[in-house]
Amino acid sequence: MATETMHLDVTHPVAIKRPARESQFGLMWRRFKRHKLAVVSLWIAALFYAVALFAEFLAPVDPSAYSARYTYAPPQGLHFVAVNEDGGWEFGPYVYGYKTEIDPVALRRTFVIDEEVRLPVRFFAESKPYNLFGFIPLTTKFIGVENPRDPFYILGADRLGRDMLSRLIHGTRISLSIGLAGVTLSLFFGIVIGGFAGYYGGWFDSATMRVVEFIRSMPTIPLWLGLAAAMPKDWSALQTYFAITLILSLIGWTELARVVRGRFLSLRTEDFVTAAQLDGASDWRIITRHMVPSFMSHIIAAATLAIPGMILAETALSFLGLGLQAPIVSWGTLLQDAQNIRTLASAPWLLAPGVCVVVIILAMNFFGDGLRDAADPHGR
Amino acid sequence: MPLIPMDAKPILTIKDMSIVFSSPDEADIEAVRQVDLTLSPGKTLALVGESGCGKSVTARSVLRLLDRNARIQRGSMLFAPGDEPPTDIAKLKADSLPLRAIRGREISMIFQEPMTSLSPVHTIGDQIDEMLILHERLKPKQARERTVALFDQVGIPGARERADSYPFQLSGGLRQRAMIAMALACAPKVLIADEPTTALDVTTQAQILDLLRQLQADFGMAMLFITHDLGVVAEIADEVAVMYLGDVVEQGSVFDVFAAPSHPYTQALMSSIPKMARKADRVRLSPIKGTVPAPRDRPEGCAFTSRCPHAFEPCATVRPERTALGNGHHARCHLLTRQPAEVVA
Amino acid sequence: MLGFIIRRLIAMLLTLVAVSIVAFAIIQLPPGDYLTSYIAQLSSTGDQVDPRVIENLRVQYGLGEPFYIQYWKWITGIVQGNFGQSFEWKRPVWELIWGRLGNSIMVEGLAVIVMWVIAVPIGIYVAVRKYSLGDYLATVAGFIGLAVPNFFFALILMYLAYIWFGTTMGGLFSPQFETARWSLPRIWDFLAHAWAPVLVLATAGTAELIRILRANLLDELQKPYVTTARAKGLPEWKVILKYPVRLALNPLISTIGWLLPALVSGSVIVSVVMNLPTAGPMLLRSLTTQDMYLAGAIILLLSVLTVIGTVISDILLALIDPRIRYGSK
Amino acid sequence: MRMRKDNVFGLTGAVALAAMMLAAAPALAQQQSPALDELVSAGTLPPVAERLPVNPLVVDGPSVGTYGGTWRMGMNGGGDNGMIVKTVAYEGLLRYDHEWKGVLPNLAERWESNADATEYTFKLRDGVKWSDGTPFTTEDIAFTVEIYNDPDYPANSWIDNKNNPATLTVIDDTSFKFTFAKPNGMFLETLASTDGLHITSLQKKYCSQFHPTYNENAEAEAKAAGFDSWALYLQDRCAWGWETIRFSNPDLPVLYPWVIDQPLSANAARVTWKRNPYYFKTDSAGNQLPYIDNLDMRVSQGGVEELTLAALNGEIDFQERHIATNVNKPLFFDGQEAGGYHLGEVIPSASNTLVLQLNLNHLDPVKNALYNSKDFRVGLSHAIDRQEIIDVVFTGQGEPFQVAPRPESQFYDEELAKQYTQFDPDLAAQHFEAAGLVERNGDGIYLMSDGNPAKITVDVISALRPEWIDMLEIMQLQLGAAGIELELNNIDRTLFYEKRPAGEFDAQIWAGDGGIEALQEPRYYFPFSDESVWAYRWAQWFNGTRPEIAVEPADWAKEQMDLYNQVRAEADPEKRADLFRQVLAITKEQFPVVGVSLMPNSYSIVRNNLKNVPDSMFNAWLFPTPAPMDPVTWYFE
Repeated sequence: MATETMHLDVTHPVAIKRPARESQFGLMWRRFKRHKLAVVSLWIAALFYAVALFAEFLAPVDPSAYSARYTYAPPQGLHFVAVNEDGGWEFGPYVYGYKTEIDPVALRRTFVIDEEVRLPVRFFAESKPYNLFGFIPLTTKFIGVENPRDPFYILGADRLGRDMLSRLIHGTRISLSIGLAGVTLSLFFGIVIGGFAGYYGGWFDSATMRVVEFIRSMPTIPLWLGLAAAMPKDWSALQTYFAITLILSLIGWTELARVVRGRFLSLRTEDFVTAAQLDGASDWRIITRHMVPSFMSHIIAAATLAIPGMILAETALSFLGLGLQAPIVSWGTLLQDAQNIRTLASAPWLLAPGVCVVVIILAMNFFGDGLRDAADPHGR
Repeated sequence: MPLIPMDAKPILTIKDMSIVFSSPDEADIEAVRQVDLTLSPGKTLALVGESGCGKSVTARSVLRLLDRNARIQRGSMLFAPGDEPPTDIAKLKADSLPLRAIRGREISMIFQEPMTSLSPVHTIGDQIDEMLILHERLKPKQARERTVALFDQVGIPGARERADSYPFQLSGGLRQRAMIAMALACAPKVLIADEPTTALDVTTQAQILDLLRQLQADFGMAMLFITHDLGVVAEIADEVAVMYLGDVVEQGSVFDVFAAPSHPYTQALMSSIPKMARKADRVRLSPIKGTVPAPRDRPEGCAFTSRCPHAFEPCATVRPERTALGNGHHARCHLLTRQPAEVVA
Repeated sequence: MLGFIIRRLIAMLLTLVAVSIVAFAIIQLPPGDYLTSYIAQLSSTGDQVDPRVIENLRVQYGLGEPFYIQYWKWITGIVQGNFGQSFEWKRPVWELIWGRLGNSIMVEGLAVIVMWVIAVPIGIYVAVRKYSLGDYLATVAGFIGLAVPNFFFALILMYLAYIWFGTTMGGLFSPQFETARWSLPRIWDFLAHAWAPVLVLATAGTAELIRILRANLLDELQKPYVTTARAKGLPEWKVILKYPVRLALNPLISTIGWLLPALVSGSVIVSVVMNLPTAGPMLLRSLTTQDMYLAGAIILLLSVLTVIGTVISDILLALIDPRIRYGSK
Repeated sequence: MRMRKDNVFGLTGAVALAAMMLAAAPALAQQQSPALDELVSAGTLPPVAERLPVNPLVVDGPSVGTYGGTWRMGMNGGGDNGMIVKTVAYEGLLRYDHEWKGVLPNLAERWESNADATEYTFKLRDGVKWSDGTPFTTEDIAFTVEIYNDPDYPANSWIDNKNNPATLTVIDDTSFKFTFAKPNGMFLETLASTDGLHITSLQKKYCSQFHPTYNENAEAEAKAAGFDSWALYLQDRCAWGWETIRFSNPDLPVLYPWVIDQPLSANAARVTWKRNPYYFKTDSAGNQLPYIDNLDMRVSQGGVEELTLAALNGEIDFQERHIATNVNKPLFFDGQEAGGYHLGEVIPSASNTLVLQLNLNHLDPVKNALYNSKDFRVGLSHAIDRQEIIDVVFTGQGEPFQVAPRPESQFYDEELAKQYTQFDPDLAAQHFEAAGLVERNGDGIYLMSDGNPAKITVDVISALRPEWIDMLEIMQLQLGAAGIELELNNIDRTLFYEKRPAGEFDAQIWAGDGGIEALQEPRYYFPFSDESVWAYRWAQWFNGTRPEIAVEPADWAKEQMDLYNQVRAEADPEKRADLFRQVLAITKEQFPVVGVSLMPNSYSIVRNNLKNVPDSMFNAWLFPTPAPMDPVTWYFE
């Protein structure tokens, strides 16, 4: 009797699979949209990257433009609505002026926001000519005071009277691009090495995994310190920047390699891979055309989650004086400037880069989490 | 009140039960609608249907093991052991003491995949002892003795040593035997077997079915047997209920239903079973055309409309009534109450 | 089980050899050696250094020999318990670092404990009450803990302590307990000082642990054996604690291994800011002065600690998880 | 500790003071700290009269102090030996007066020299004892000279200076003579400065046991102690002058006012000192100095923030080092009342905040010619808006200034200090033209004679003085507008020094040392030492140190060297000053380096209950503040 059984389940014809990529991403996107926080985070992250991209346009002034009169000037804020003398309402962006005094004994300037003086602010204000991306000549900035001689410090000024907002915007470019470049490099190493290990298995796999375990068991900061200390000291700022990125990714690839390897191991035995192998497709083709697309979403999620670590690492290294150094403007170097008690006590607005770090890392984490959930609703 | 005339008083009566799944961003889905089932001591009710038809959900709802997003929207589950007034399980709180007193002790359950249904990091004995300690208030030593005895009873060789094994150290058949031993530990009045043989190979499957039958004879419990395998139904069940997309489309004694399937879905199921015949006489099996629609695409009316060869005008919009066909045989089909003006092919 | 431990220990030894080579390579990487930075330091105070003296020092310190010879001398010395001399302090390295390492281990060990004590209940709660208000709060708090750079947190904590309580945080002991022997009051004094750095160190890790535990537990909660346990009639808390939590903790135990390197790294920065006499600041200084045997020993020992931590967590895992113990998949 | 002290001085202080005055009045008997009374009565320490020299050095503060208390301060990292030099270790044969003008007797009671400044005879104070009670005699001096000349002992000082070796002649137990091959007119100043500490740093009795000449088992004992050779063991136990590890050995006998209690070590969280019962100074009332019983130096682990907070919190009694930064001043100013301290004035010895030293010995002929053009340097100077830098970076503190002796110095010359300091782009352009810079590229940068843009890569160590980067960033913009490109190269200290002999760097940045001690530190006035980075190869020629890279200097520099050699040979301070003014006159004419602004005064944190602290003091490495201001006479009220 039992031999006659017929299972109902297998009788349904399987719907023809649409190309794995599209359906997977479409599905992923739909699931992703359900995470409100992740969607908001995506927008925040996108905003930050847009700021990084258009730094020259968005920064009101040159990040190195100093002013003796406005050292440690507090933030003016940006106001939109004002009550004029007649008690009527006026609209339009403006900032307040400053009243300043120099205290030669205590060696400082004291600022009072002068609400009597309103300095009108313009969007798409005219500026000195500059090059966007280094080659598009422009004479318009996103925002600026009507009279360029007036002080304009929405987020306050640093010890040299440099505009914190502009420095922050330019720092965003460096810090975020380090994260992105580092992750891209890590991703490259991770996919190639982890992919080969997972695909071929055997001794190469165990050797790779030993190396990964080994690198992961090294405490990172000493490793960074050693490598950073080993960098030729006469390298230019730009070379240092690339070297730091490389150092960060030298350690970052291991995590991604593990993820990729794990996926490869489980995919290797999947039917569609076997089918492709039976079709006589080359290993390279199988890896790039069949396997990688099928878990690209996981990789993207893992990569997104790796970016915050990179950003944090850059700030930490710069903080210890081993990463980027002035005059390069990054969140790390800005924080290095702000890491004294004086700043905490009297110029807390210099901690704005710290806030940015927190915000972008929160956003990237939520975004990455959402992506991961969307890519794999049950797994991790 | 028994719907089917029975020798014994029913022990569990499910009446008009609907189960709804809700999700934060989609409309609620009624996974089980208006189900009536009755379990009697010493009898086996088989619940048959394809994956996703709601049979497991129904079974789990008896022990209130459904996920947090599922709720019993209407209906009752009256559990009436002995002479005490019946308890409506549907009204009990999910983690309440009365419910926990029923779980495992009065009603217990066997699951499909014994490998994953047993904790991999606890010994099998430990997982069974626990129940005895909990419900029978035995000392750990006594509980272990009982476990070993149970192992003997379910035919696990070397029972004492096996009790100290981990699930992954046993074969699939032994694991399922252990699972059965666990379910029977407190001599429950109702046993729910959720596809207990699906994951096993054919020989083992037969052994397990024999064992279950044997144990039912020994313990006299009522059994709710979930399966998608009509062969298994014929082998073990007294009564059968066929489910399709949340509806019990037909129910009755195994004999009646197999002899005279009244719902087009049951008919289709029957015709998909291969018959023993010589090679030359064999006919092609006729698979059911189409695929099971997603629950959210289920029509207002009869769920089977989209695949039914006899579907006609009211099917898609009006839900067929539960129609008695005598001798406790019921079906939900418009064909039983009205004549189609014109068969829509 | 014994075979497993032996295999693991052999692998550990091989890893340690590799670690020692890398550690030595790292301290050899920077151009120049201790003497060049020493000369630079002397010159800046206006001293002129006699080349004869430098030559003598180079010989005394064994500098200028090929890499493999220096490494061989170093590693054979270490095997015999001699970590070499610190150039700057002219003392045997071991004498300099054991106290520091002890402090590092205490602070980091305490951080691990705090992380677990905080993370496990919260992790269980947020997994069981998925998408509840508590889940969101814990997630957001956890992410903030993850996102605030350690040094930043330490600095703010110190300043707030000064503003609010008028105390200067920093160090691990009060002056009177600095050199005292261990006693109950000294332990109390240590705890009174260590809570802040431990808190700073533990925040990021706690967030990470909560995330891992939550994800693991969510996975496990969906497993059929949980339903089985419920079907037995066990109370919900017991169902969760005995079964899914037990399994969800397993991968967490294996995280001890790689939590340690992260903690060690974090403690370098926190120690610099909060003035803790741990191995971190000493490493930083020895790297900048190119006091290579000192730097090498610290890097080596920190890595060894990590490797040992990994091995311990592996063995622990095998002990509590029969699947690993009996070699099942 | 503090609690107890408060009680003592709050209630019983007056009584104690009165008792002390009574005791002191009748016989002017010598007094000691009550902290030592017990030791003396127990017999472990001889009475104070036996511990003091026959003729103690009498040093008076403005008021007679009371004994006791702990002076709390902070060190930055374990390698901060400078802190100790500046507070404890300044005990040489001679010492400076408070005004940093002349030298005073210290361990040497008196001295004389011959007319051509080649022979100096000293008489040691009779009966001075090391901290272990052993007498300090010429034997120790002789031993020190011997050890310093031993190549296995890596110390460098005037004692074993190859250019002008010193020969020691021991006359008797307390008298000896140094004879120099060449005249050494500034030897007394050297002895009074930090460099003078070498000669009094080693005790023969203790240190000879580590040297094989005196102890044939020295090598074996070193091995037993875990050292690879006797030399390393000797270096460890008896480190030279002020080397860091010298303060790690509590057994090393010293002549300091305080001796090590908790030694400096790589692990130390604090370094503490207790009074030296054998210290050789008293006040005129006969009280053995110092007044303060203990020193407590907390060791921060590489960050000064903790120290800053401690100072604000009143946990620092006196300190200038590390924490008195420009940036922190408002913070400390505001915190005075809460922290119970006030700010004292500290006058730096450096003349200038930033010295731009173009490499006049550049190996690239084009740059060499350009940098050697005085017009180019004058043009650079005029292109810098110094007032703006002062306003931005120093909040208006200081004034435009060249690298020249400070106004406090006897060599101050307003013309030297102020020439070419006015900001005048047109004038700058004229000078650039005179230097051969006419053509400009698209960015407005002048082209040098080889057609390359005039770009100066400036090496700077920002870790040393953070404001250098700030100043250079401003100068970069100012000079850029004037047609000269400045590239900042922020590098590590080691590399900074390594680049010098190579001769291919464009320019390096340092502070303007020699603003007060111009005579001893004339590195910017003529190619004097390795620190004369602007003419490194000329300096090699002058000193004969690295003949392989030495270059014969320009005639004007040779003339300066000649004059300075005369300065060295001249024993008469007046004549020396006249000769040095001639050196400075040539400096003024040649204008070798470009300065920015006068180094503004710094400040110190002084607890209000710490008495006898001078309101104002100089600060330099050679004048190791506050030690020359006699902190042994400071006391807590």
